[in-house]
Amino acid sequence: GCNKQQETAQSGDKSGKIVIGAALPDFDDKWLSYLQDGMKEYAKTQKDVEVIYVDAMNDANKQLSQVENFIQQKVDAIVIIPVDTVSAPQMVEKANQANIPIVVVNRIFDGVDKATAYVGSESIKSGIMQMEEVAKMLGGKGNIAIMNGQMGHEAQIKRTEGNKQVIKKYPGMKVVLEGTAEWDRAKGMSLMENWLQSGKKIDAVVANNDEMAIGAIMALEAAGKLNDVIVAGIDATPDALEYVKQGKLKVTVFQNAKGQGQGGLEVAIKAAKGEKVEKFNWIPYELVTKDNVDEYVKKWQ
Amino acid sequence: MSEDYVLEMIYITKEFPGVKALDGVQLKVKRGTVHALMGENGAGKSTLMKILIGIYTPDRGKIILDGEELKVSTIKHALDRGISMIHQELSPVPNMTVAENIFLGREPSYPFAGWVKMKELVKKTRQLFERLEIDIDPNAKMADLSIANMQMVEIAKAISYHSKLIIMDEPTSAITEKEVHHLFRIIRSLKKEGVSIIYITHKMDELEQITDEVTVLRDGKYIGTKPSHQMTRDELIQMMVGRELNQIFHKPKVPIGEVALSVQGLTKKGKFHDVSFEVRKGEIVGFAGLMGSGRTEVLESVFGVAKPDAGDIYVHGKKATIRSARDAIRYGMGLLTEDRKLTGLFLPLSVEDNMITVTVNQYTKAGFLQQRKIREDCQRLAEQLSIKTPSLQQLIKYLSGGNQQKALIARWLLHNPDILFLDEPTRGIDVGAKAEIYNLIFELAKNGKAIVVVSSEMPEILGLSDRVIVMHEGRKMGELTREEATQERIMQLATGQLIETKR
Amino acid sequence: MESQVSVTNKREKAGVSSTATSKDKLYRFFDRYGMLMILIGLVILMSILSPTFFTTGNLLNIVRQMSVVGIVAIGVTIVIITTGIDLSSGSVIALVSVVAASFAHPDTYPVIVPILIGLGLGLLTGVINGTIISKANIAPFIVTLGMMTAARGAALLFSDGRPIGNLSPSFLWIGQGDVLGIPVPILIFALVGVISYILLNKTKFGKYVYAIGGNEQAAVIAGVNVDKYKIFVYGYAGLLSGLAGVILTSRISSGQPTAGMMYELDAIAAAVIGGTSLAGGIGTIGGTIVGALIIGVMNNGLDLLNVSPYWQQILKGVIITVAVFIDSRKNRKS
Amino acid sequence: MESQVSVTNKREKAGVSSTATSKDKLYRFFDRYGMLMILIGLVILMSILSPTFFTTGNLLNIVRQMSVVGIVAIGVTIVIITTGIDLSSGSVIALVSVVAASFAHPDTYPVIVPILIGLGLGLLTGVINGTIISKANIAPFIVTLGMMTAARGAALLFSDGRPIGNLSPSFLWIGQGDVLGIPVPILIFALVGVISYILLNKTKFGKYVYAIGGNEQAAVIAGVNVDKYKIFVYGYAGLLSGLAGVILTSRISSGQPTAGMMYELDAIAAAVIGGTSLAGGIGTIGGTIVGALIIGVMNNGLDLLNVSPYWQQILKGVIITVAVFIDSRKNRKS
Ligand SMILES: Nc1ncnc2c1ncn2[C@@H]1O[C@H](COP(=O)(O)OP(=O)(O)OP(=O)(O)O)[C@@H](O)[C@H]1O
Ligand SMILES: Nc1ncnc2c1ncn2[C@@H]1O[C@H](COP(=O)(O)OP(=O)(O)OP(=O)(O)O)[C@@H](O)[C@H]1O
Ligand SMILES: [Mg+2]
Ligand SMILES: [Mg+2]
Repeated sequence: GCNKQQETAQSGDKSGKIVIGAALPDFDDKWLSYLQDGMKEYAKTQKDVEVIYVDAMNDANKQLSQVENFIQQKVDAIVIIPVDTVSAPQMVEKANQANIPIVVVNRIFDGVDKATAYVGSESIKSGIMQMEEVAKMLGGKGNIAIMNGQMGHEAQIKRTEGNKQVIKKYPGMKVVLEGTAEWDRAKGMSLMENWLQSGKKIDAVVANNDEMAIGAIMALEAAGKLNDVIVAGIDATPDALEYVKQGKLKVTVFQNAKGQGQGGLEVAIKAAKGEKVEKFNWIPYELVTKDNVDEYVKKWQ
Repeated sequence: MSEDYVLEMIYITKEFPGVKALDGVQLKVKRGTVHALMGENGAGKSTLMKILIGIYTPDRGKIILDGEELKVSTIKHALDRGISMIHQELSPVPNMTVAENIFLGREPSYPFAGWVKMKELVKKTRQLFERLEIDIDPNAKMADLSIANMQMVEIAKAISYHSKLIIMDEPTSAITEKEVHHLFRIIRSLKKEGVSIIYITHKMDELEQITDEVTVLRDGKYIGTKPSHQMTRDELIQMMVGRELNQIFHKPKVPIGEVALSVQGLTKKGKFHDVSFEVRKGEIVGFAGLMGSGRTEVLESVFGVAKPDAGDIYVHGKKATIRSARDAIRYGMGLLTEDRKLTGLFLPLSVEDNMITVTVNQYTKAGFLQQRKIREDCQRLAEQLSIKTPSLQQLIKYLSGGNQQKALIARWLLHNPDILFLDEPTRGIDVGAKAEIYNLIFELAKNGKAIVVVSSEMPEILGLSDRVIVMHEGRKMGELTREEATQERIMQLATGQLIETKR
Repeated sequence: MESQVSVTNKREKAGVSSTATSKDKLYRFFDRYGMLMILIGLVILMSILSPTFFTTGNLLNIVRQMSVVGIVAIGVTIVIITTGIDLSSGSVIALVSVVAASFAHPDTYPVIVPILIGLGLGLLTGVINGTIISKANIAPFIVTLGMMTAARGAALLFSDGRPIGNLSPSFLWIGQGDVLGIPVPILIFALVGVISYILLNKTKFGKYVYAIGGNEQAAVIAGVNVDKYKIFVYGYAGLLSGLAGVILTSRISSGQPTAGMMYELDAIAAAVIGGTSLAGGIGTIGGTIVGALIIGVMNNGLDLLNVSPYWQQILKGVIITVAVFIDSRKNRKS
Repeated sequence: MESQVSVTNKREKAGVSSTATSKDKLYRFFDRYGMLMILIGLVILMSILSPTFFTTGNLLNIVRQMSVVGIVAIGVTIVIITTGIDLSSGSVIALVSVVAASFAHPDTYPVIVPILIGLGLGLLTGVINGTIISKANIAPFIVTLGMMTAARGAALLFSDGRPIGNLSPSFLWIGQGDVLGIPVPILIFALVGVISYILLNKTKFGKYVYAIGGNEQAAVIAGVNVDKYKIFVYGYAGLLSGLAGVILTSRISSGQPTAGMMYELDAIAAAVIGGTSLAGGIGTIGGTIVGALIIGVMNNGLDLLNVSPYWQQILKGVIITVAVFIDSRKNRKS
């Protein structure tokens, strides 16, 4: 809402209200919007807590500016999902210097222990988990096509890295195609269409997220080749679960978005109140296949 | 080679795609003389000069300057070798000052980082203007100047190079009698200093007044060179157009009809004040005045392009509300503007597309254009006005200035307006074409059109008009009948020395 | 007087008639079809490099993939001819995508409803652009940049940042169906091409578009209702963005608030590669289609050749520049 | 003749010099400082809405945040004055960022090395842009679009898509240090502003920039080496992008191949909001700085007010358009 401006204008004052600054990397990202939901739902249950959400649009510089703005505003605590993990330590340090608790969520990095707490898991694990399952389905051999998200994004780098670590372990598996579809379903579809035209034999398409995987599924379906190719995604979005249910998307990885959002905010509020908090709050990844999909469909409801 | 030639251009040939602009042309200019270069529109005069100044490279030919062969590669090179040029098309940088425009490319500066000495720049400009007796503020923005003043700046600029050879490509097409005299005074003093001048013009009388020799081109070919005083006007025209051309002004008697347009008390603050006039069917009314006297603004205000503060307009006796050019066109008016490049031409488009803009909705049937009809009508008009172009699909930017002007006249002729305003209709048009355009104007009058001509050329005003309205500083100073109108009376009114009592 | 006219006439004939030599003709041919030659060259090159490139399936594939951007590019071309620019296309696609999708669930409205809503919404954004640009006289760059930001925000707001799925089969046919083996998006693209060609070349609208781009002031004096036609032009571009949004939504079976990112740049690039001048007054529909196909062939070919994503970007930048460079040779003055 | 001259004199004086009434003066003041007024208005508005807005800390904050885009915008302004455009700035920032960072690890090279490499690389991309634009005579839009794509690809390739961290403290000082309480980026921004102001207003270079933009033909006719100056202009813009890249890298303590995304649009918007005309010939450094600050105040203020990001986008689109609209009123002719 826009007409909240009047109240929020008092964000900096000490009216007993706890103000939390939430620095998110990208509001356009679906998975992150579920994470934000988790925070919002939890915030509703709390009295006298106000959360300010800002969007860095995947720009580390912008995120730094926003953290600086929070510090200017003297918020009571900061929750940050870093745009990238290399520039993050600096933001943590800035918050530390200003004596404002800072909770890092979802993306881990060296030096995260300088932050007040960490909530989440390790990105690379999702790529490993996803690829291990695909390798299992393929019997340890086959031609893999990797569909990258926007090149240079934290999740793209770590997930693909995880994929490749696994592939290296299996001599029978190799990456025959690799391209980027920039997290986008339409682009994933076009990329898959082009790959299909290349005539290369593909046994599995491993995508950095579900949207691209769905695009690949649609292209494969239109070409009548979905049965020959295993498609794997990450995120377990509601859309994707539907495809898992239908047996089209063979693998996805659930990362508890709401859980991370809620956990992050919870820890931040505690820290703001001066209570003691755990340094590492692990929220593990969970593998989703047709066998256990119903369980996850329920989670979104 | 006893003669002392400052410049010899020999066997210059230049071809553009589809056009052989110059075909073995020669030009020899004696030191300290004014050498006229004459020819019809599209004869190749400007092209020859652009070769000399380094804008185009010739396909063939040789240029000898001061006895040395000149291989011009860039304009800067030509400027450095002592050649400067007043270009046919004004080329101001609108947002810079007069002084900056004049010294563009050679600003006085400190060696460090090219730091411009602004004070000196202005001072030098002021000195230049003082020497040439030009009265323009060096600090004025170029865009704020009238066309005539811009032309004076261009003239001053060309002279400021202290060149031994100055090319003047139609320098008087945008200025009035007064400035022309001024220019001639400048030319005479330059001659005394030993400067040679190549002078291009379409105005015959200027030839006798200022030039020493004439070279004539026709269709890109060299026709001949002669001392000016040995050349009769008829002979010159014969050389230019390849045939005889008699009696340029042969104004036929046309019955004058009822009032077609009546303008009452038109006022635009700071521009013109309380201007009233009438134009009748079959009548040609001339507007005379010095530069900036407000004639153009009056036309633009009547035509809905500029917004007047007060005044009424009546068309065929009925009060007309004209808020835009569209309204004016609906009332059966047409306006040929004075600055064809700025407000007339669609440079990237074809000749045909330039001609049909006003009338295109008349060529629409069921939403589609009747292309054959368009082509036929345009072809007919192109022939009638002898527009010289390889085809109607040629882009208009490749036409010579005069032919561009004719295409714009064709635009309005297609519209067939009842009331036609012509602002400097023959600016830059050759004698032959001028005669054709005059005949056309007479023809229009004969067909009962009401015509207003604004012109800074005295012979044109005197030759065309049934009635002459003279303006001075935004006020109508008087109205003269064809019989009353003489050059002297018009000048007296135009300079404000005489005020006629209102009738 | 009589004799004069006849003389003039003769002279005129000499001037107007065909001085065109065969060299000239070759020159004109290249002038007109230079980019097409480059496209053909690119196709030949790709066919040599990749054996699967030159197959009916793949060629249809390329055109289908380009049809969304191609449709947008056609609208953008007309805008650019008037010396304008439209940066909002991609965001409008996203806004249309989520709104149309929300009316396209099975068993709710007939399929025409989301289509008309999509087209109408696109048209509306275009008309808003055009009205502000012409009436308030603000640079098109700024106005459409504003719309780009605002429409993206609206799309995210409307959908709460989430894709909208579960679309009816009849709606999905638009992007996924085919008629006699030819995909529907290609047919729509072709139809838009033909209609736009006619608009631009056979109607007064087209003449006015070129006139406004050629010299706006002159167009005003020639009685062209410049404001009205500008609103038309931006409206048409918006309408085509709306159409592109509907096709895209149907193609990917969901309304996406993040759809169409950067499409405006691809569309403008297609137009400019196809010979449209950003200075206005110059541009053709055929050229733009060729430009779009060049981009499509490049994307597809680089994917087929499995060029790494990093190198793809570098090569795309180079290829576009080189193509325009080769093409620009023809305009060189001696 | 005498009397005539004096008559002209009078008119000329009347036309040009002091007819300025107090109304005129007000008009001129607004003409010059309209956008500044809007900026001040915006600051006042934000100060009322948010008590923390108008504090030294926050104001320094805004300027520091805008300094990267502001520096780029200054280069872009000069490019736009020549009727050009530079879309490559953001990607050049990214390329410079990763390359400079890789030379800025502690205990490797002295700090001057990554700085000079960054500046040199920026300059190089600019010179390439300028050379292709002027010598091959290709539209700046296409050339810099090509560079935008290519430089981003190169940045990703160089860094293998990963951020490059572990930078030396002396390098970090550029983006994070301060002198007498004023952050270094602000000082650099100010310095660039002053130097560019001098270049544009006091030197031949500046005169030629305006002349090329105002009427390229006139510059050619006057013998100005237009090609050379265009290469200078794009080179300078590239140099400033390089500088911005170095500052950014230092500020976020890492070289980022994804840095600078869309900065070119922000930079162009800052220039245009600040009164630079995309038609060329018009624009000032001061105006652009005001334009950049308006964007900065808007970003900061909307974040402070906790406006939801979706609404932020919509509001930004509207604010930019409205600001330019208000400012454009002053140019209205009666
Ligand atoms: N850049 C060009 N491309 C193609 N044709 C051209 C070009 N410049 C000039 N021409 C053609 O060359 C011929 C000579 O033109 P030029 O401008 O030299 O004529 P001109 O004698 O100066 O005429 P005017 O008196 O009308 O100024 C014309 O037919 C013109 O159309
Ligand atoms: N240097 C100048 N600065 C500002 N305004 C000027 C200047 N010169 C002319 N004007 C304005 O522009 C108008 C120009 O007059 P207009 O063009 O209507 O005159 P004209 O009689 O047609 O003269 P011209 O033959 O120069 O076209 C004048 O009314 C004057 O107010
Ligand atoms: Mg000429
Ligand atoms: Mg006039």
